[in-house]
Amino acid sequence: MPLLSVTDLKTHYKSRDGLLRAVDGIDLVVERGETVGLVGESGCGKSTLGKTVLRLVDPTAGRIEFKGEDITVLDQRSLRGVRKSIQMIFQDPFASLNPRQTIGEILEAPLVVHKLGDRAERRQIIADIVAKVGLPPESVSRYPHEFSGGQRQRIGIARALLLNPELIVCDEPVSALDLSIQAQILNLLVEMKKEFGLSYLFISHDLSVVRYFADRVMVMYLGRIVESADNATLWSDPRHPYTRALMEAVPDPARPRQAAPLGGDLPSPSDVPSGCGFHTRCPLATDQCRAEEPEFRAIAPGHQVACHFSDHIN
Amino acid sequence: MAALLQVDNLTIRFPRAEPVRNLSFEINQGETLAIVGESGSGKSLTALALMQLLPRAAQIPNGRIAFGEQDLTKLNARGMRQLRGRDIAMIFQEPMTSLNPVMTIGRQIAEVLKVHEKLSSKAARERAIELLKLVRIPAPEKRVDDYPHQLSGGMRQRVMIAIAVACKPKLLIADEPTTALDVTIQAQVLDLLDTLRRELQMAVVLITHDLGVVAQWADKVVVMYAGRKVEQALPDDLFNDPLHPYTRGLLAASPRLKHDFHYRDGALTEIPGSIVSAVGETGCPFRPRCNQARASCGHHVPQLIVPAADRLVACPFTTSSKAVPHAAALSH
Amino acid sequence: MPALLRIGRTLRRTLLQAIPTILGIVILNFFLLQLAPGDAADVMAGEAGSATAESMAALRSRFGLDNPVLVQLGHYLNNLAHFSLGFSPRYGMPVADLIAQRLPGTLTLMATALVIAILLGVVLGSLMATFAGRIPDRLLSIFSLLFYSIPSFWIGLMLIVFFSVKLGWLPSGGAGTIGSRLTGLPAILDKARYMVLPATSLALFYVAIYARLTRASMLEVKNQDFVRTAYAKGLTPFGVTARHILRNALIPITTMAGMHIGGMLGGAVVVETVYSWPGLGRLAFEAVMGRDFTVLLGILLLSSLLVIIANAAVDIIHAWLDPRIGAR
Amino acid sequence: MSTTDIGNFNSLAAGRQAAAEHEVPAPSAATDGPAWSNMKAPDARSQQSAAVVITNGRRALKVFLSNPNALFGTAFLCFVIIVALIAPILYPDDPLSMVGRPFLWPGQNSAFPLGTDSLGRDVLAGILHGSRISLFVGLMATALGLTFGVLVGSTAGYFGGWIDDVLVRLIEIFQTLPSFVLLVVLVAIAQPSATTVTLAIAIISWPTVARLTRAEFRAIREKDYVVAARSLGYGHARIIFREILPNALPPIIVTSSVMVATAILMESALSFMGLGDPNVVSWGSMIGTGRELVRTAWYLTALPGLAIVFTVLALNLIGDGLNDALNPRFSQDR
Repeated sequence: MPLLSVTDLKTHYKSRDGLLRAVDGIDLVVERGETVGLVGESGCGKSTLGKTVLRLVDPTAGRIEFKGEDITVLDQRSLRGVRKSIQMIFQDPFASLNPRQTIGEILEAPLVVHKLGDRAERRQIIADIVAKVGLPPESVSRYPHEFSGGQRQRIGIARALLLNPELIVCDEPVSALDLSIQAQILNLLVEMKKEFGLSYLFISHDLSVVRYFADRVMVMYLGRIVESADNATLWSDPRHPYTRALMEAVPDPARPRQAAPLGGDLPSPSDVPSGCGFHTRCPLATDQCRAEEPEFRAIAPGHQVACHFSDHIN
Repeated sequence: MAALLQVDNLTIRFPRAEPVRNLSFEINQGETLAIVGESGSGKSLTALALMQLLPRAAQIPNGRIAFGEQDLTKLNARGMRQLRGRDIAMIFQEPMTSLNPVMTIGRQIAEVLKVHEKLSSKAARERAIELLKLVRIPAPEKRVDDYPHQLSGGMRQRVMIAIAVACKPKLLIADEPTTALDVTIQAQVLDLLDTLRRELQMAVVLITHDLGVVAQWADKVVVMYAGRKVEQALPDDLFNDPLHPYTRGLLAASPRLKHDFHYRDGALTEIPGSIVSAVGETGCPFRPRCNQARASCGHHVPQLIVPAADRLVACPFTTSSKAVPHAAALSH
Repeated sequence: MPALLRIGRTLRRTLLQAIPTILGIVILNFFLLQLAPGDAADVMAGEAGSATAESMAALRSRFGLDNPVLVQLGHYLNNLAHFSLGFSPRYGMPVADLIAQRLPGTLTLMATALVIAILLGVVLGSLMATFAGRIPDRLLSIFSLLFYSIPSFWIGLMLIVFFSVKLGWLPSGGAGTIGSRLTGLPAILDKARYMVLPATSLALFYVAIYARLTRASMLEVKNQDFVRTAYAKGLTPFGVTARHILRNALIPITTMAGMHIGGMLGGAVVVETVYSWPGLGRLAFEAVMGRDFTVLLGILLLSSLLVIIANAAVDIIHAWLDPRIGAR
Repeated sequence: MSTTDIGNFNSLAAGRQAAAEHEVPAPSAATDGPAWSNMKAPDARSQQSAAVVITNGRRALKVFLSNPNALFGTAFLCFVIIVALIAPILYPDDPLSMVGRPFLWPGQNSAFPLGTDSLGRDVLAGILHGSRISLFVGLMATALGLTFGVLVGSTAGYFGGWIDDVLVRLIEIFQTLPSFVLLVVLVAIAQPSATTVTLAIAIISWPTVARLTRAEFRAIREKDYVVAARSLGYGHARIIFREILPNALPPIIVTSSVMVATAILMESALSFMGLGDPNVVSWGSMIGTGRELVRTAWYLTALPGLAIVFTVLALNLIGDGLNDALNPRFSQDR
């Protein structure tokens, strides 16, 4: 049984422009000990997907099974048990810590809420975790604004680890950080994964970070997964034109400059094009793409693509 | 040929700090100079200093910004206004907030033409449509009457570029022009900038934190750390043989530059600590984070030395070599 | 999108939203009327000097005061639907007529005060923002705070003492010279003389509000990225302020101005009392003295309507200023 | 003007101390990340607003205490409070009773330094006793209005949905009714007394607080640290009172000082119109009685008015000082 299994998940919002299909029919599996990378551009719904998995946003349809239990039907009270096991790390280390609480208070609250340990035990747990993420012990009596971005992200990681979760949803955990700090945080996440046997759902817009960090990668476009494969396969043999374009768009010192791989803008998620959502920007689009929605199908074991012409690519 | 812009020993001082110190660089006509650095390196302040748009609290106690015959630091407000938007133009990081939300984009483009070329409203509007076409905005005749909120981020940045190039400036300063944009849009915008640079024979100062962008779009690179220039090189030299320990560390820490390197293969190389540790440092600002620091590094700020042609580095202990372990991962 | 379309949409939305508010206010009004001790019959009986139980009952049934509450609410709503706010026994005329007589006076006073307040406030606020942190700003800040702290009725009385009693320049009360047969410009000037003091008293508080608001709003806008873009184009500081800052800064000011209409009406009540200005405020004061609750509630209801209309007007201005409103 | 570099610039000073303290114990990987980070579009803004929100109490107090206007306001308010407390000791007699010759001008008779009114009542005694009702009504009405407003506003802002719709409708109704007219109607109907005046002022002042609180709650509810709290399974009460409310408080505190000032102005206006508590002397009622004689004995109007002006000014100065201390938005411009 996979740790997390998401089936045909849809999260739609009502917005002023009409129905916003942030997540529009997604299947996703995270196995134990696995890091699944979710890559996409802004507005593709990857953050909403992450929040829906945690039930921070209620899904419109679909199932989210955590260790076999459908958590979409749980009420807030029953969710508490699950909340211990799924945690989240946020993008913005400046917004994700309450500015009016000390680090000690921030870290103690989850233990109090879940009634773990007495005062002394809690203090010990906090001291341990603070040391583990590489912060000095006196940090607990300080306020978030006394820390730098990288340190705050460490605090965020400590908070996520406190309750011994099994799955952590990382929502762009390093994209707000400077390059020299990124490496520190990525290394810490890897270390923690090894130490606690964690699984990650790692959301990012940065392909190179995902390439380093993920075991399996899913590429998202306009609320849907367009390609899913294990890390090595995806990079060596991308089969969706969008995946290819994304890779080519990343400027890389190792290869000469090319023309921009894609023209046009992302369509609005509240006005999704007919047929294949990508057809408005796709260099290969035909009438079939405009009319028919491609099926998300396996082209090799563990490699799925939603494109009519995936066989012609490469 | 004299450089188009020559910055000598530029220092920017705030009441309690000096975020840019003794910075020198020059840029020739038609050239792209990249200034790369992390946040806090002073690169954005440098850009604002070139425009003389620093916040009121900031001073330039010494240094010279020579643009042609003029020293911008000595120019009066009126003289500077005549340069801004006409000879030196700037685009900013935030296309979302850099345009006036209650004015049509056409009028915002026309405004700069009216100020500098004294065009009539009608003529300025015609030119605005042409400029929208130039920056490849589809249906410019219709778009000219749009408000910024009706455009996507990429489009807005194109409008910003249209405003910047409206008077065919000699120098364009682009402060993190694509940081707020998606990667596929980033490629479009950088392409556009480069095409315009060639067509209009502009010099471009490209300020960025993205090493990939630097490698592909710059003719010359200045690496800044904590307000100082630590290295200057041609992009190929910089990426193949970085000299300053900071540059080396950055390249080694970047997952983008390490192909096929996966977390199962080992940890990324870290630069310990952060730029904050440079505050109050007497010697080399990078010393607290440097893995090659020696006692003498704390005594005084290292001078820029010339290790090879077209190169400058502010570290006396560096040697050009492929033997440095960091660099090994890069050459493949 | 053309401004007209934006305005149309905004107006429709505003009016739709106003309906439940009006209903709520009407019902609240009705229950307040029920809560009022005694009723019109009591008052009339009291004024007549003596009344028998029979005549009281007759009065009550004549005014429908003996019906169950819900029936009375029905009557009340029915009356409102016919634009009737009830009958004031005290004045011997329908409340609606009474209010209609007084409304123009109040509206003139408010409009004058509002114009003074906004003009002066925006000018002062712009000055304060321009000199933010320097001496002119500090001085004006203190002054505006002082204006903000002075009760309008008191400054009204002090102005009377100074300008009417001591200097004899301006009349101390009323709306025009009684019995004067002036026409044309002299008539307007005569009215204006009577208007100066009350409008100033009423405006002072709001001058302070708008000045502070303009200052804050302009400083906020000044720090935004597009202002830097404007400077980068080579515009003069004046050009930047006039073309980019002011319009953006006016957006929050209009919102707040809409919220102050109701407050200004309340201020008018007090100021009119001071200057014997023949407006709603005076009427309210007299109604309080006579415990004439029908009139009071009529004023309350009508002034609420006035606020709603004013808000709609503000929304229109807002939509005109800000293209993002009512977009898409 | 805000660029990332400059926006981050303030943190430089803060970072300096942090760095100095950190250098000795932890020079390793555990030391500082950047005090500023180069952020993508939306975050650069949240970073800046975060920098704005962060004010620890001690710093705020320091800013407040270094503001001469605010200190003057505080001192004067303390003075008024002391006066209100000791008025019954200084003038144990009813200030409404006749004690001397009528129409003594201030300074005419040293027994009555501020003179007497048309009925020979001591003006000074009246002003001193008047401070009691002003402060009582001001503080109590604010406390009530604040409590109710915060409750309604936080409920509406936190829960959203239909609860929000209903409560917003209610707030809107109260904000549409011209507040002073409503106040007059309420007091007239309920018969004037200190209690009804207080209640009525509370009734007309809560919507402002509710609106403000709601806006704050709606903004803070979307912040990542609240999302984090939800993801950790915190209950509603904990999120409302521990996570959101402390961060929503600064503007509410600022508003409350202005509310006291407004309540005092309202009370005086009511008393002036003859709708105050008839059994106690108040500044407004003194002006009301003095009004008829304004042509001859204007000091009867001027003196209690000055008492109002200075008290309200003191409160507004405090409000301004609190605003600067707690919301250092424009501190660089000041």
